[in-house]
Amino acid sequence: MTGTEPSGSLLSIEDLRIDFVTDRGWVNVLNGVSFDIGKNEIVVLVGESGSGKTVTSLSVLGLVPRAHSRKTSGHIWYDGKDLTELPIGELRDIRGNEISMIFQEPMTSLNPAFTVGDQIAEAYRRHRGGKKKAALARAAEMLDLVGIPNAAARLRDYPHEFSGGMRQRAMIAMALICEPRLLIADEPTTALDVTVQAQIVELLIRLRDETGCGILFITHDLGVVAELADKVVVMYAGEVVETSVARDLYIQPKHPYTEGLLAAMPQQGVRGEELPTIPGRTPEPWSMPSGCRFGPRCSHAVEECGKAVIPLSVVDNGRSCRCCRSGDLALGGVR
Amino acid sequence: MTQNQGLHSTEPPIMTAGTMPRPKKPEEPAVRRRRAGRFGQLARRFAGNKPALAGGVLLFVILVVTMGAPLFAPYTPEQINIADRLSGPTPAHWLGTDALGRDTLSRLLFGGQVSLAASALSVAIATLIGLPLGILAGYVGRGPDWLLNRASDILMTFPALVLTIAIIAVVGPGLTTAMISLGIVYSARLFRVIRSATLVVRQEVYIEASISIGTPGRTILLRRILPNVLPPLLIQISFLLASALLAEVTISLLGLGALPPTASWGSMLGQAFAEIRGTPSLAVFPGIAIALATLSFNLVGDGLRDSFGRATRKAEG
Amino acid sequence: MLRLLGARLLTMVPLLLVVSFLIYGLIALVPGGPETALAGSNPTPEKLAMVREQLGLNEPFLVQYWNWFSAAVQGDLGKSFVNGQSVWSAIAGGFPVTLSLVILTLLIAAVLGLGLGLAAALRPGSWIDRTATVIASLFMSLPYFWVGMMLVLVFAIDLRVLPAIGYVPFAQSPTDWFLHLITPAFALAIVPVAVVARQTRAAVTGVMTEDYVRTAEAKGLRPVRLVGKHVLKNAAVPVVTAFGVEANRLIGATVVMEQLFALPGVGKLTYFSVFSRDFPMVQGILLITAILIMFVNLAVDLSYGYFNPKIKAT
Amino acid sequence: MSKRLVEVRDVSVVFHKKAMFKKTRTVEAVKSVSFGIDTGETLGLVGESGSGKSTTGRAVLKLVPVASGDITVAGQNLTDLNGRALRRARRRMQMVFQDPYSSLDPSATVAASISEPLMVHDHVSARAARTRALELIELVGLRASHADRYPYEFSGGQRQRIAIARAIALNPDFIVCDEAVSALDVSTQNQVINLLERLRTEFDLAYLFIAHDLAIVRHISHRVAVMYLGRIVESGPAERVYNEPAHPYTQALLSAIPNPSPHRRSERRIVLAGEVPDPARPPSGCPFRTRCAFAMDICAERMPEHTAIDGGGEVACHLQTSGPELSGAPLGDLTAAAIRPA
Repeated sequence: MTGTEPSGSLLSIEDLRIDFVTDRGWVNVLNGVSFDIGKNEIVVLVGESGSGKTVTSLSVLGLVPRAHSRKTSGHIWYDGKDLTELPIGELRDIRGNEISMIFQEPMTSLNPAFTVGDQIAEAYRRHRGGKKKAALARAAEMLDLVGIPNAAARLRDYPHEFSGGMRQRAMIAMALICEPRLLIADEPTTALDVTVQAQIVELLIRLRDETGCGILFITHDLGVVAELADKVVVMYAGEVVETSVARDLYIQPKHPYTEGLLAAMPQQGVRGEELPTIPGRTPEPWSMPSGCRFGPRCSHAVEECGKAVIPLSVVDNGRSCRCCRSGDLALGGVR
Repeated sequence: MTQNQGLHSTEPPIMTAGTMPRPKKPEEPAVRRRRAGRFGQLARRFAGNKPALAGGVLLFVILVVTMGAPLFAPYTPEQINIADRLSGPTPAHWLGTDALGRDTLSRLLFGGQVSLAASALSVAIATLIGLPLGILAGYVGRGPDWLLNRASDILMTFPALVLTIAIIAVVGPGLTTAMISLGIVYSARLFRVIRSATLVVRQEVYIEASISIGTPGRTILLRRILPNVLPPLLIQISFLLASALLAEVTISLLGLGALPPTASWGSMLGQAFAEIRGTPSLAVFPGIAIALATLSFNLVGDGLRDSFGRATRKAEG
Repeated sequence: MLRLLGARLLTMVPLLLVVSFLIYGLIALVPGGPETALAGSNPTPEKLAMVREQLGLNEPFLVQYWNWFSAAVQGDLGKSFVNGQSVWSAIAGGFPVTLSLVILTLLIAAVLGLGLGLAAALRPGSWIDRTATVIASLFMSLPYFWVGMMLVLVFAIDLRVLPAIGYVPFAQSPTDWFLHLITPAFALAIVPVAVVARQTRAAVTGVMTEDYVRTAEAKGLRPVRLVGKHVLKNAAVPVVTAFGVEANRLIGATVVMEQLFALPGVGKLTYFSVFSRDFPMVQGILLITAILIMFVNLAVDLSYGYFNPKIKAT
Repeated sequence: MSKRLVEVRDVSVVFHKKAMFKKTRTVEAVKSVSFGIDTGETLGLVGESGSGKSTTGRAVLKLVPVASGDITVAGQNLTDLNGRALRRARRRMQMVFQDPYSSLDPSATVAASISEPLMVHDHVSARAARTRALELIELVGLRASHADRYPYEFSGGQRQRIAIARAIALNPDFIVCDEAVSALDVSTQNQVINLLERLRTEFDLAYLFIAHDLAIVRHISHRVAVMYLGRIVESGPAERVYNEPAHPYTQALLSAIPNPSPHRRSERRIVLAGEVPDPARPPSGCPFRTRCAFAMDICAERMPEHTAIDGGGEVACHLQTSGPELSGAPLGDLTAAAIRPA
């Protein structure tokens, strides 16, 4: 298993707070997000709509639009540098080179006006330079690596000539062409069919083993990642509510929200019985409840939960949890 | 925004430069807003948009002063006064007089009636033809769609102005004929907008839902399609009004539309050009009037477009 | 690409047939018949009959049309009612003037419109964006012929730095050619500038929010390449469409502009022919205009295939 | 109970895609599909994109033209119904669509949307329709005060409740749920599933529940049919299909269900190579053969027949019928040896 000593970590997000400007003025969308990603480690960031997981992943590479957002505190440490304070030029040298990213919708994430080969090679030429021909040869190798048959010929295809699964493979090839140390995958399998989803997950595990890059995998589905994750970070309403080594989290969650998410997976339901639900819905950023943000939906809530702000505290064995009752609750994991 | 997301998307749309994180609407909006509805919401957004509001107010003022010309105009538009001819602005004639000594202000107010009514006429004709045919083509598809599309192709092979002038060559000059033919030419443009809006609406799942309920086609057209193609229709109408006004002015300027002694903004400009060396004010004021009226139509159109939001803009194609 | 071009040219043939038929059919609608235009102000029935005979109007309509159309295909558009000049040579004589005016106008529209739109799109919400939006709104609303008059008033009459009216061929003196055309071209360009600027701004800001632009950003591309490559090619389709629509509209607007500025182009010829009820000339002009516009539309359509390979595929 | 309500026999749906200057492409989206649903029963229809499951759901309601085959709902044969007669028949069968953001008219209030079927079929007064709409709104767990709001004011889960209220307004016998919960968050998804289950038992409804998420289908279906490239390849009681899948494709699909339990990490997962072929150019013979680990010569030659199997249901696979050395051998014993991880 993986140790996540700060010294050994590849990327370290520390107390990140981000606000967005909306019709209602500035609202807080990330509230003190902290976690580490170790070298060669797969960290899974889980949350439902509005949890802030995508904003977190985008902020690593500074892809949250600056005009409409502001950071009110926090750091993202990488290689001794704070990515949030790095001049944009230096950040661009890191993007797609040392840290790269793939996205949820393979259908729209490739530019329809250029060939697949051109777009993969472009990342390589941007960071490694050289002739276009050499970059294209390298792109063909990458397509082959991600399992696209007849790679050299398919370089000349346009994205619309690729199927969904192949486009996601092409995105992965593009992301890995400069041998990054960290790959951020934002819901890379959500838009794909189950069998293709399985292929992509297998591919990512294989590539991690072969290239040794760390992976930050963002998802809303705890099921997809059970066999992939080294560490799981659960987010709710802009906050990290629980971090844990994967196995422990599934067997014994510490936060009631994690427990609810695990129980809500349909695989967990008992036929003929009602499926467990979490009542209510995620609060909007402009109407956050005071105290624990999950409090109003929590079946274990006590009076104290509505009062003070609950900190993310270490519970045991490198796990942390944002719940004032984490000491006295015994929650159920997967069966 | 939300409907642009993929089927399984559970995260708000991603932001790149230029987009704003759009919050979902709250579950419990203020109590008084309940009955406001979609058009109430539109009105609120429109009123919150300063340029649009300014355009609306300007349009209102222009309509009031031109339609109330008999009340506001100091003279009748055809009253000749050779003694005072070609005077610049004076206390008696605030905006000066023309070559026959007629009062420019009075002619502007009455001429505005003529020009605005003419543009309204051609847009009304365009709507009467383009709206039903556009919905028909978009909803029924197949044969009628093919035929109507070819017909609009043919109409669109000519610049609107050239075709209108050619029709005038055949049937003779006159504002009404000119505006009717212009209306027919514009109907092709409106047809296209309505047709593509209908195509977009027809693909919507709620239309399929109505079909699956067993709702008759007529009811679907009236209750589901028509209300949802209104936004692009209104937007297009305000822009067409601006174009039609300009076309009226052009045709009258060329002496093919409003004929003397009737004042219209176009005929006034046409006569002014001959005197531009001596009395430039004759050309300046009608031009400003035309520009203000066009501006008000355009601002209202832009305001509607912004208020109806992104989904509508897509439907406009 | 060539196959597509050929196919598109083929579809133009039936359209052209229908359009030409309608153009010729227009004269059948003339009250009293087209012969009234040629027979003088108080024609005797004998005179009218004679003119009918001369013009071949006693033939069945379809035969008349076919005679006209087959001659037109061979480059013979008939003779003017007014001065007996060949319609074809009259149009050919005015064509360079009109073409000069249209091209100069489109150039101004391209440079100013694209520049303004792009500057606004790259800094949405900034003062550049707000200024550009205001300029575009104003330009959209100014009547172009009035702007022409005002420019003449200021630059030709008051300041005397530009010639007021008239035309000098390019071959004779490029400088004078330019000086005579710049005022009408600029006046004609204000609406296209506004339209192109708005389309460019809308298209570029739209493309900037696309997922693939974020992908390109995540690759570490610098802004020049990001916009110059990934954004512009995708934003081009609506902008090119706007150019096509404006080119179409411009051809109409030249009628007024050439009249105001005494430019001996096809626009002025159109105006004169309409006024003098010179039907063969009107027909010829309409036919040539329709063909020109079909080619402009074709060029616009073909460019879509280049800018968006997906369109080509379907 | 257990009265046959819906009978679908040999239904095919063919789409023609026209393109200028190109041959018209013919896609047989659904190929002689047959199934039945009893009163009060849920049939789960699963498959990946391009499998034709949604088209099948629409074909049953005759929302797409049916090329051949017979559809009977509640004793009425829909096959030759058209126009007014078809519209009338639709009061007994309704549909809930996938995307809650587009299945409600944005310009109509919630009450107006829900009353649409009442006004159309029962010609009730506006007032009576409203009273009924208010009842329905509360029945699906919303508040009557929501009636005059517009869809944009609601979350995805709430919109899906409104769509369900509209579907049950006329007390139908049968509802097609087309991916009705797949656009929702995990916790909301379960709320809607529970609502559907409650309504089913309360009103003795039958569902055709179309989904790509096998875990959900398992939870709510009595019987399951698996589609691949326009054909049903396996069907049967849910327990049998999930515990003893007979078709290699069903096995692969089931093994691809994300497994949340870290205890079972060691379990073999079948990762299918490649993707679903283009429906316009399906492979010869068995449609699955191009991705099947057991494909034999005969698979390329003939489409396998539907054969009844032990434990209930049918499967269309040569392994079950004419697989030479396999005949009679249960497929389960083979998997461990024969399946290679990709």
